[in-house]
Amino acid sequence: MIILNKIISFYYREYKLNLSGFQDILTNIVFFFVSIFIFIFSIGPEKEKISILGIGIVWTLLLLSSTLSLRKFYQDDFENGNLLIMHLNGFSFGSIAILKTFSHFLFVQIPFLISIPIASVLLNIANDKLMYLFASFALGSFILSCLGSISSSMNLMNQRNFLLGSIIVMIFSVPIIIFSVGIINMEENFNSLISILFGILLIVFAINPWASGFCLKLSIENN
Amino acid sequence: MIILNKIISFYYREYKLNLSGFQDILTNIVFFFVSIFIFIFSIGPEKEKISILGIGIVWTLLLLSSTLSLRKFYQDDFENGNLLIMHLNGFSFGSIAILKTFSHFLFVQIPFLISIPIASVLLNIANDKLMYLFASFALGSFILSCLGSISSSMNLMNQRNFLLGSIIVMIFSVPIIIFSVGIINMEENFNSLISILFGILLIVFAINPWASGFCLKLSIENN
Amino acid sequence: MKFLVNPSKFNEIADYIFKPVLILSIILFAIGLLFSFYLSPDDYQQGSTVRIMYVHVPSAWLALLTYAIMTLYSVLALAFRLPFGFIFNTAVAPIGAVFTLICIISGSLWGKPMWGTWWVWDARLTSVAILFVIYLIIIFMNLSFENRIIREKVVAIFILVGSVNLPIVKFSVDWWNTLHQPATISKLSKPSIDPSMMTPLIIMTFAFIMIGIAIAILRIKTEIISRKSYLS
Amino acid sequence: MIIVKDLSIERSNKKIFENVNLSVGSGKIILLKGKNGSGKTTLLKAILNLIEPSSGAIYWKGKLLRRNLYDFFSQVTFIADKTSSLSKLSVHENINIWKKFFLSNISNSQIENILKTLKLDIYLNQKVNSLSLGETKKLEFLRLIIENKKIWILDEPLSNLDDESIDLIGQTFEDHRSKEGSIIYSSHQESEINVSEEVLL
Amino acid sequence: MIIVKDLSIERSNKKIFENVNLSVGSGKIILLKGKNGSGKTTLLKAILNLIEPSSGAIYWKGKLLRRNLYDFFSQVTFIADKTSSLSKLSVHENINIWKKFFLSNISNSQIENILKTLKLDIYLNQKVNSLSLGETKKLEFLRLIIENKKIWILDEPLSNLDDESIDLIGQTFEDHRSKEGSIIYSSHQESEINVSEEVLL
Ligand code: HEM
Ligand SMILES: Nc1ncnc2c1ncn2[C@@H]1O[C@H](COP(=O)(O)OP(=O)(O)OP(=O)(O)O)[C@@H](O)[C@H]1O
Ligand SMILES: Nc1ncnc2c1ncn2[C@@H]1O[C@H](COP(=O)(O)OP(=O)(O)OP(=O)(O)O)[C@@H](O)[C@H]1O
Ligand SMILES: [Mg+2]
Ligand SMILES: [Mg+2]
Repeated sequence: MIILNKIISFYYREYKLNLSGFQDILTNIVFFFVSIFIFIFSIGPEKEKISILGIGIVWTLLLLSSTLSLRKFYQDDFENGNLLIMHLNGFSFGSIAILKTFSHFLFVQIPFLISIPIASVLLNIANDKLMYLFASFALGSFILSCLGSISSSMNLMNQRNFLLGSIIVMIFSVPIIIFSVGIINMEENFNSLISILFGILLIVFAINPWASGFCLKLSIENN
Repeated sequence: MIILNKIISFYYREYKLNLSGFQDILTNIVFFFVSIFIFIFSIGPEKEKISILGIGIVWTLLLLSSTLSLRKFYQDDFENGNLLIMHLNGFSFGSIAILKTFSHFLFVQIPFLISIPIASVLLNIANDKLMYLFASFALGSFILSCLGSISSSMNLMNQRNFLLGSIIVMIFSVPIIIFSVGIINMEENFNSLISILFGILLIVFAINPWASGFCLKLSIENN
Repeated sequence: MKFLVNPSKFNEIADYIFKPVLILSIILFAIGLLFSFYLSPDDYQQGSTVRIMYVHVPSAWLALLTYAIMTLYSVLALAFRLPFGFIFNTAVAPIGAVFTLICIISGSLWGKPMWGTWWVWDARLTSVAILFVIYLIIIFMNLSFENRIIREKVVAIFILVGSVNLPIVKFSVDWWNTLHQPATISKLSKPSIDPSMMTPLIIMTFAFIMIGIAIAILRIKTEIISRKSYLS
Repeated sequence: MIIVKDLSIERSNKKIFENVNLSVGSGKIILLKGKNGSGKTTLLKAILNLIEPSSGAIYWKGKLLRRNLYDFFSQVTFIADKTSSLSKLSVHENINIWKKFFLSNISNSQIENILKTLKLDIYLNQKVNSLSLGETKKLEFLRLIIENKKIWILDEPLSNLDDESIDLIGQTFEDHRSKEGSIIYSSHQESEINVSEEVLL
Repeated sequence: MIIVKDLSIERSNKKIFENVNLSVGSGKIILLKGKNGSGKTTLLKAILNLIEPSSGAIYWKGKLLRRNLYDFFSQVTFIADKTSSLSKLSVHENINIWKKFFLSNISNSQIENILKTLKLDIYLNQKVNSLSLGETKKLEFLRLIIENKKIWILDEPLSNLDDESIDLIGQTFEDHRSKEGSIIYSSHQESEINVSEEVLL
């Protein structure tokens, strides 16, 4: 029960923080829609063209905007010492990583998930594809959150080169993108592709607490 | 002469901060290319598709990179007190805004500008469009830098009523991007569109020192 | 063979072989260039652009080979705790990146007359581009991480993960039906290439290898020295 | 309860201190003194298991601290030399976050009392970044009360405070001591706090 | 040279202080004292024209400060209560940036001497974020030397320092006074610095 309470307390804090940074969430979403407009304008108004490209566009923008928020992942809490306070309050570095990953998923990815239906209207994505898009995105975005956790904890030690972390995430997410977009375009293979994606998710999810926790520990030691 | 020296000293500092070396500029460029990869993977490799989207991709990435770097615009210098030190060293808030805007243009946008020719090979953008892309990009990216300056200085005040600052600016940038993309797609109108863009640039450039300077002053007073 | 894993042994051997390797590479280069420009025939389809092959193919092979060796050394360093692996990887990554870049540039130069475009998004070209980015990430990580002990482990793990890309580069032409030339020279059975083209190709390949080794020796030695000063 | 035995610490191959011995029993207040850079902060961090000692060991309740870490953490509050309150939120919001985060069962009236004695009650709705430096520091002390743990580890708690506030902190320390709590803190300042032991680094 | 006349300051409709009078002549060292929140930092910032006074005025060389601002700035160095060195860069890099940024003509050997007396010379290649708190503070003082201005405005320069360093700062103050420089600083600590005037807020 205490553990559950602690987890709830953790998320209460995250919630307060993220809401005071509510504009960041909004900025992400607005970025998402503005870019969709850019694409529509550069493609021209023909419906078929748009709907062919729609899914690819949604996926890339999702990836890019989650890299946008990487800096918030640990950096702020690290700099004002709150990461340490969390640790001293009984959260091992690994569990901090897991909780933070879920929090990123919750406060950064879920808003996107919610805005997908609207985006799909703009992009003329067929209704029957929407479900596949949702499924692949739910899995894929969680993988991205895990990768984001790993790379931004690595960046706490690196500190100089902020973009490097984003690049690493992006390189690793190439296969995810390929599979996810594949899911939607080749519906026959849906099951096998989704299970590959799920496999990747499990691997990344298992690695995440170790890798991120290790980096968090090291960077707090050296601060 | 002293003024020139001061400006040079300002940029020396910016250079040292933004780039702990040449590798950081390179990282920016690599980031740009990796994002292009991501787009292509999610869209699929067919030539025609890519060349339709090419210009949209370049512009989205531009928008993304300026949003990505907004936090660096004033936030860091504000928090560690260096904005104040600059001011006390004889730079009025308005001139800080102008210099910072140029610095953002120089260290964030120019690397993109340089890599556009290579990107256009990858994205299959026709050679004759390249020139238009360049022209619109040079103007547009500078406008984005000015807008970025305004929005991130607003964000320093972090008062509730300015919560929407960055979003308003993003919405502002929509017409600019539409014009710029339009320039390239409708070549006949090149001259008139580029002069509209230039007009916007002049307006934004003139507003920037006032707006940003005012916000900077207010937020330093209240800190 | 101890010199392949032991820094001080490496230094000894390197002092011996550096000059011969350098001289050999210059000679091989001279002969190779001579062959590829004057002593080999034009291709009946491709005309004289075929001569790009003598740069393109060796650099492609070496780009892959370098990464493969780096993977090997990562395993040695991580699993068998041989720090020389880290030294080797730090020193050699830029060399691999340069080979990859040469491969890409020469390939594009070749592609323009052959395919009518500098670049297509087929599987091989894409995977080579990714290989290049992986090399760059390794270099950037080496430059920007502060804590060396962590850095080299992280980089080694990254190299291991990135090695997934190698078979994709190598076999993409067989797995997917792409524009790029399938294996004609490196086929396990009989190569389907004319011997008159084979000779300069082999010579150039050796020239590339020798140059690679020479630069690698220099870089590994400086890396060893910089670590020594760090420790003392 | 905490025993530090022959602790030596190196960072980047540079010795920071050697063979420090220390024991923190209940009801004890221990003051770390030493020049700038003598390793006070480092020692406190080592006690929190954040820095690997190059030799020596730290024990908690007779066992190696490392083996018993979360039990130790559940009894410790640490205040670093930088404040941790969130500067963009108000005092009130910060307190609320702390209360929830530490699952605190301190009543609101208790907190109000303390805010009053610390003279922070008038700033409840002010953003932390508009507080004065000393006020931010005082706010940080609220965590000691909210967390309500037995061991306090404080890095330079007295700097930037006026004499009156230092006296208040001194009283709080006495209170805590009388409840069998223990405190280890570092300081450069002379103060009237009655310490059980001074350790010079 | 600086004359503060009947200065009152309000923030968010709350009076912080009223009718403060002060004059800073050359060769003067002025110490601001007062409780936490009494407005020391606010006064210093008002002198730097960063805060609009609600009544009263500040004069510089007989003219209203506001009208003569950049002339004033060209003679002032301000050290705030937080350090401004860039934590991700090394001590050396920070010094270089300052030297270029302030167009300083201080020679390298002079800087080395000062680093040596401040005992910072061994940390030249260390990142600022791995320095101890006091060391970061001492590093900040280097700006006084590098900027080489006549008026120093310092907010709590003595906190977090050991006695030895405080003595060193005291000497530096004396040196500066003897060169007709003037200093206005705030502090909570007693020290042996020989001040010309104490102002209680
Ligand atoms: C930028 C574009 C190109 C890239 C990145 C590239 C990459 C590569 C790579 C990595 C290899 C080595 C593969 C192996 O070891 O099996 C290779 C081999 C080869 N490439 Fe390219 N290539 C490019 C363009 C071209 C073009 C335009 C041609 C000719 C039309 C060409 C012809 C060849 C040939 C003949 C081989 C030897 C194949 C063998 O026998 O293994 N390449 N290329
Ligand atoms: N990662 C590191 N590498 C090298 N030296 C370090 C590192 N971290 C800290 N140090 C050095 O260790 C010494 C001790 O630092 P510490 O912060 O413990 O001092 P302190 O006693 O708390 O000083 P202060 O009174 O100034 O706070 C300092 O000289 C600091 O420069
Ligand atoms: N924007 C603001 N709105 C309301 N009150 C403010 C604002 N900014 C500062 N204050 C209040 O003004 C008072 C004076 O603050 P100041 O920082 O000048 O105090 P100080 O004398 O420097 O104190 P310390 O010794 O703690 O540094 C504080 O009580 C602070 O809460
Ligand atoms: Mg300390
Ligand atoms: Mg103050």
